Amino acid sequence: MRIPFIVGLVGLAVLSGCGSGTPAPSGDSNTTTTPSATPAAPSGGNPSVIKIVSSLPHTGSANAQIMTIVNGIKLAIDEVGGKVGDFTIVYEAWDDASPERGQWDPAIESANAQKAVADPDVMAYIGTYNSGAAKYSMPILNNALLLMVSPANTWPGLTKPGVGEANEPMTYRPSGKITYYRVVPADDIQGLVAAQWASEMGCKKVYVLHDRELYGQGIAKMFQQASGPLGLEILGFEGIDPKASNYRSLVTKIKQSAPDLVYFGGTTQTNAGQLAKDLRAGGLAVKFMVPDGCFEDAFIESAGAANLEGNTFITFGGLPADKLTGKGAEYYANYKAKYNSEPQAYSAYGYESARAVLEAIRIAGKKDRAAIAAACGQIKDFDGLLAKWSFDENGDITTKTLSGNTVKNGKFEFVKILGQ
Amino acid sequence: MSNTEVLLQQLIIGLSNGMIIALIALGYTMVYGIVELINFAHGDLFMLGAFLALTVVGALGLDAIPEPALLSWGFIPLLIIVPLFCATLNWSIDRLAYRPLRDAPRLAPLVSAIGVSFVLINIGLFWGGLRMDVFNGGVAAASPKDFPWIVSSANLLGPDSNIILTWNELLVFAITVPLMIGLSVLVKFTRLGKAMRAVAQNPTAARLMGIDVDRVIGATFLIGGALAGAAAVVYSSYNHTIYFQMGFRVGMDAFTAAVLGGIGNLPGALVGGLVIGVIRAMSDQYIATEWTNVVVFAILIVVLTFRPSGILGATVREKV
Amino acid sequence: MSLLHVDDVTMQFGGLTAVNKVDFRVERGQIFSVIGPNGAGKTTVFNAITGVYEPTEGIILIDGRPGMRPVTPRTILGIALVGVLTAAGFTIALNLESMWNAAISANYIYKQPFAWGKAIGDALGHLRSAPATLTLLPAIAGLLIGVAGATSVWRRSRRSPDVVARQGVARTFQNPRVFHQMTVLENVLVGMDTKLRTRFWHAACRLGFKHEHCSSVEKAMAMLRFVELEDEAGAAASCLSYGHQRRLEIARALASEPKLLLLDEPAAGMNPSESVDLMELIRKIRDRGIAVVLIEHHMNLVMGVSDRIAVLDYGNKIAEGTPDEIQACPKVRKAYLGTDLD
Amino acid sequence: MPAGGIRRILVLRAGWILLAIALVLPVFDSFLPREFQFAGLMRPIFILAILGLGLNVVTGYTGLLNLGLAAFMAIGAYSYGILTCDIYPYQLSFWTALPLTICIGATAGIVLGLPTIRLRGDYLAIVTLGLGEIMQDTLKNLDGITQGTQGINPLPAPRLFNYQFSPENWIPWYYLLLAILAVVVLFCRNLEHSRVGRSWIAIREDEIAATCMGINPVKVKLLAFSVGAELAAMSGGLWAAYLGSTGEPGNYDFQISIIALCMVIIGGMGNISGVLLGAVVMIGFNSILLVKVTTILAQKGLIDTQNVITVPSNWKYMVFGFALILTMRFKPEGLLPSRQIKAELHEMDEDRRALKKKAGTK
Amino acid sequence: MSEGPLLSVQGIFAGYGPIEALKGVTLNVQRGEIVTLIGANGAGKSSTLMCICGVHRARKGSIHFDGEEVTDEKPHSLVAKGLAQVPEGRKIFARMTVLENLELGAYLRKDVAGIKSDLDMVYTLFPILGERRKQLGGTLSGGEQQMLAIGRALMSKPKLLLMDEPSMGVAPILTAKIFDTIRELNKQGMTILLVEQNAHLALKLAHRGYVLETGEIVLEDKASSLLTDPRVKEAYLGDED
Repeated sequence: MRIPFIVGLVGLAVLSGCGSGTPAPSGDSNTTTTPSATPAAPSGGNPSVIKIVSSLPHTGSANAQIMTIVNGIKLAIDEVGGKVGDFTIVYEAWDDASPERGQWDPAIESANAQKAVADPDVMAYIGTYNSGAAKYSMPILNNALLLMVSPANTWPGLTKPGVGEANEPMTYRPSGKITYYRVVPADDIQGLVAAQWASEMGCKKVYVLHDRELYGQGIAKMFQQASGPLGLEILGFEGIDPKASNYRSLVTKIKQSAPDLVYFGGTTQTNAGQLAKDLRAGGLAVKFMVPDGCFEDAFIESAGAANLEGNTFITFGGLPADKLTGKGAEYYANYKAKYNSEPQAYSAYGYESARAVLEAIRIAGKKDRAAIAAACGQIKDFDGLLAKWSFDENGDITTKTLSGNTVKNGKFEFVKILGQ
Repeated sequence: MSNTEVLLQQLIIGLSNGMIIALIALGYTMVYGIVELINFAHGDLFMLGAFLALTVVGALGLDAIPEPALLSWGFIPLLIIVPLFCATLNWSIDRLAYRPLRDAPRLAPLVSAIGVSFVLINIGLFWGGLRMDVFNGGVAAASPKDFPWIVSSANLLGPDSNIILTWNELLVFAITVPLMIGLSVLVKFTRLGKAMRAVAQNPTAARLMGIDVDRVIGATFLIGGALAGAAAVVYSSYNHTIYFQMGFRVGMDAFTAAVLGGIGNLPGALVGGLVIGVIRAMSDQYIATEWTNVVVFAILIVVLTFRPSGILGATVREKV
Repeated sequence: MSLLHVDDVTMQFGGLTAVNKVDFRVERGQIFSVIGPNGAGKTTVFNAITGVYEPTEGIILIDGRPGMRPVTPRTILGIALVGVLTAAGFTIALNLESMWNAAISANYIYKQPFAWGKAIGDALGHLRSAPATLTLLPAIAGLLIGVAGATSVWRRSRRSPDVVARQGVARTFQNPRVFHQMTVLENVLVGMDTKLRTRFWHAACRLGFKHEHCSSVEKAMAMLRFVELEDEAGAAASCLSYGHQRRLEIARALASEPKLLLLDEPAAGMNPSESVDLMELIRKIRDRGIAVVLIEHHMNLVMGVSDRIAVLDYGNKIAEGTPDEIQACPKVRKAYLGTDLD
Repeated sequence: MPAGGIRRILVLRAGWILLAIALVLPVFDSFLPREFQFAGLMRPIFILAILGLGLNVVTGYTGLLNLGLAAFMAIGAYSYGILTCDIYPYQLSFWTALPLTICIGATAGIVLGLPTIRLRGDYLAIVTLGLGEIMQDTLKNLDGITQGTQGINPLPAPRLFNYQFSPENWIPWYYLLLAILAVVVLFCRNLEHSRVGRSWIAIREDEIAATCMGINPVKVKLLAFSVGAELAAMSGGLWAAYLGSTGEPGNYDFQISIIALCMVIIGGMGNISGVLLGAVVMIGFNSILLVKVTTILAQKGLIDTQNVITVPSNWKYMVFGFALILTMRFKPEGLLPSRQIKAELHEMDEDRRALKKKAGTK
Repeated sequence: MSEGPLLSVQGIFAGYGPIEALKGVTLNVQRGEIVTLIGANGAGKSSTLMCICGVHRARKGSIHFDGEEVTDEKPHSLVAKGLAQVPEGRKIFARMTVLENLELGAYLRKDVAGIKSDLDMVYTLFPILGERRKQLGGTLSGGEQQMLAIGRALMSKPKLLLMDEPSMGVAPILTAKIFDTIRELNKQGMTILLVEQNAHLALKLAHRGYVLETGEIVLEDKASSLLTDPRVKEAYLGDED
């Protein structure tokens, strides 16, 4: 009785590695790889197949958003018929979240990066969703000169020197080459634009809150830094507990200092909805501004449309899907036709990053990691969703189009284009 | 706002939050008192109660009422259905996951409770994916859900008052206080209450008195579950946001309250809950929001240094 | 000086007096019995002697010393140290971030050499210039909480059985309390704990560990032989019968080489012939120079083995004397033995 | 009883069997088709097994329920990060920083244990649980020191003689971590069979009886608590070195403590081989099996993005939860029988050897 | 009501884990008699009682009570059928008052008047309990607790009273009093199964006796015969006289 049980469980754990299915084409074992300054890409694989993988958190709270990003990527690949030149493009969506985290997991993200490096067919890595996750995979992928394009990372330090920590971004580029690109404007731009917008609306005194997460705290700091020169008075800068059941005490404290606007650097998942509600319930009828982490339907759902109506402002590093023109409008129509649903905010960036990858493969014209990564940097005046864009010397997209949105009748409503 | 007004307002907020915490803490403390199990699943049971409450609100169309009356009639079905559901669920969990482990090593039911907690969290996730309007068609299953106002949010002290006191706060007290009194009466004076105390003190002797111990423990889980259900209704209508992972934090606050007051002690749970609620409010106001959790636990540690059995807990003298 | 002094000891539990002004003395090498009806407070007296309970009033001296941690300069120093450390901890905790900024962030330039001296100076300078609310206030609060907390914690653990045990008092329990998950041999080795010198790192790295281990195992085996349990040495203690568990408890207690051994109803659950063996064992223990205090209901055993007997009733000592005196005492006969001793 | 022999070997020699399997695993693994290779994923198991062994000292041996072990892991990771990262002036190497990390962990264990260690069972549980939660808050709030949610990176990988470990090549990592784990196992085993381990177990079994034998319960518990903290800090430091980053403070949350607790209890309380097996089962299940299943299902296209129920990763909690419940239902004392069974088999090898030696000399 | 013994135990086996505590115990108790079960500690006396009252489950064998098979019944239904036990070590609810303890004895009864009169009966039997009815059970002395335990068992109006070591740890003077009470109860018609360490006292009191050794009944006879049986004398009575 005892033995079969133990053996069974151990067997289960062992078998987990074996799984079932057809064996993949065999190649050299990666056990022979020797570490050296120059990357040694694993050889083998199928010469006519190029694999693109994405590493995004499929579990947990961001799931709905992620699914539309994956759909966006698939849409871009389908549009080229799954082929670039002679190469067949294969796409795999990897998950970098774990069940016990409920969000991205550092161990899994770095395992994903290592897995991608070890697979000779993988030529591009789309991800990550969270800037924190990118910090794990970037050095690993960079060392292998594997192209990485992020549809959602906004932490400025990932690409821009002098904004983040002292050792950023060099620390993510052990090979010295740039292999990481992103198709979204970074938070320093969004923070600045948000502060400008607040000032334009006539606000003088601002209370800044953040969720003490990488994204939220970062953007709140950018907002704070931009406020000074614009003459906005910062009444307070405080981190909230995203798991608290309500913020009424905090709202009472804010009320005492009588601000014109409350800025919250945070996301739907870090309780932006609850904060909005408590501001209203606490009788604080001020403007409430949030960044693009809240630019998803879930924000309105969780805050209750009535609590946001009219005095909530959301900045977003792009245009809402239905405001797109040209190439963007085409994407929007195709997406709706194919998936029979509305894309969420970041879906367009999933689509855009996949297109950037395909373009890089086209320019390189061969199945070679270093060549493809270098080719991506050469993308210039690309016909993007918003406008023509290029990658700058840091790997950042050149478009700086942001939109200001508000909530009307329970839906996001586009107000104006910011930062132009 | 004057400083006195701020203090008063924070007291109101702290006591309301504390009452809700206390209501959940009662569930912990009752179960702990009788089977010495930290019921990790209790917070998640509470979470499912909140999801059921939202489902009922959706099914009854309560969310469609634009400006709710003083006390919406919808409250009554909520207060019946949700506790009933939580009580049944809690009882079933005990029956299936804990009862077989009564004679097992002490930590086995604890791990089982953690397992149950995971299962409940997962059910909560799926529940959030229900294709109902209140769940927004289930597209974003994991996102926080808005719980509509079913009680008037008008300020009872008049629209110009700086201090806000609404039916929501009063309702917290109006539901919690009678429940606590009722519970004390039940434990002190009824036949079931006596049986519960007997089982807590000496299960074997209780058995020899003709008390069906399993049934009494089941009844304790039933009552604890019902309290969690009531707390879920009160919490949802007071805070208006529910999400599938909220059980852990709320449960931890409640368990801290139970320990602070002295675990196994019913008035202790109330005192612990109120103390924690008020400390939270005061720390938010006078220290800093980001340090509030640290302040709460620092105070817990200091209190336990001086009173190792909690504020109202009796010193247990081990029989040698 | 007697080995054990129990002077006017009173124990109260929540208003109920379990033991009321009990006093007796036990001399070296004596077998002393405490008898009395259940609930008369015999076990409570044992618990007071061994430090499990703290007597409400009265003095207990073992070899002339009270069975609790003494207030030494070290204790006071320790409490003061905790206070000072808490004060320092509070102050530093409140200023940690700004001190770090002043010392490290301000002085360290990425990948440049770092001036440690200046950094420390800056940190202290920062602390000196900080407002009193951030330095003095937490320091005073920390000192108060630290000293009060340490005193409260120390006071609670002042009278602890381990202090008494280290003074040479060992005991057994009314219901045998052996360590079930250990082997019989390990149980005895636990009893020897106070005599062993192995330190943590020695144990972890097995430095000079073998020698002591072997000699202690040898001693433990001798103890087991003494109580005739050596055949069970490798068995799990939980597998022993009730009577064997009692003997194991005695072996474990003897392993600590006590001056005084307290036996709490050692014959409970034994039949008359086993009781006779036990009587023999108790005498053998006495012959090793160990004084024995006995709680027992088996009158034959008590009368046969004791040098002196004290009788408790409702927490009061009603008589003390030799077995013959006790049997003759009318008060005892009335309260305890019953008028016809059959 | 023919199965008795096998059972006996399994019980008594489980540690050696596991070690032998672990040594040859990379070789075996290299024969598997690439997409089914898993030995590289074993490294987190080694690191978390150290955490499990730490908890085994606190909870398994001494019986103190510590639900906040993640706090000490965080202390370890951040100490290692601050001591090694080049944005701080310390910049120590792996081999200096790791022992320092361990010392910091042990000190933290003593400081935090001092006021709380006397609390009885479940009070200690809630205090440690709270500790685990506020440690995340503290690390986030002190962002001037810890970089808050940025995490400290990059952290240098160890260098052994002239060999530089790197994330791309997992084999040296595998053996390094295996070697460290083996040392920790040896350390725990030595303690278990010494005076120290005996006093821990005695305190767990019967605190009053143990104290009456002269064991100072506070000292003994505090020692166990700080050894647990020390091992947790060690695993935190290794974790940070392995990932090259401390990660966010939020990564060291209750889930980590729970996984450690489940390892200890599912494996078998107070039994080193049990904890190792528990680590293999828990982490293997969690980070290898579930991940592989999800990938396979995703490849088969069985995922409907619009329906929460059809996404396999959404079932992870459910599977995990039921696995815990069912294991407790059918093997409440853990997968590997504990010391108790060993004792019943009359095989406390340590004492027995000593006994034999005595018999020989006489 | 059926004829035959009130309680009949047929060849029960029981144990804890691998240890077999009972190996085929068979005994009968007729209405109105006092039967005693004597034996050394660990012989299985308490295990037998625990099996009879359903707290412990028998692996094999059958138990009949009042003509009904009750082998697999739960303790509470056995109490309802008229079986009460005075457990070893008394097992008083220490943090409840004497009155509450007695009320719990009548937990399954619904007849308010009957409970009232039985309460008076217990108070007359043990006047000290009446005096201390508001006191917490834990504050009573050992002998008083034993009385409370007996009183509590009587409150369920049992047909058969199982008593486990009523003399254990009680002063000799109180032992005599308690045994007098048992005799008195029996005279009023109560059937009693008494498990006792003190074989001498027990055999003097009982009508019949069984001797239990390592889980088996080795002797069964009239109590008076057992008292003079040389084997019993040697093993259990020793030099008591």
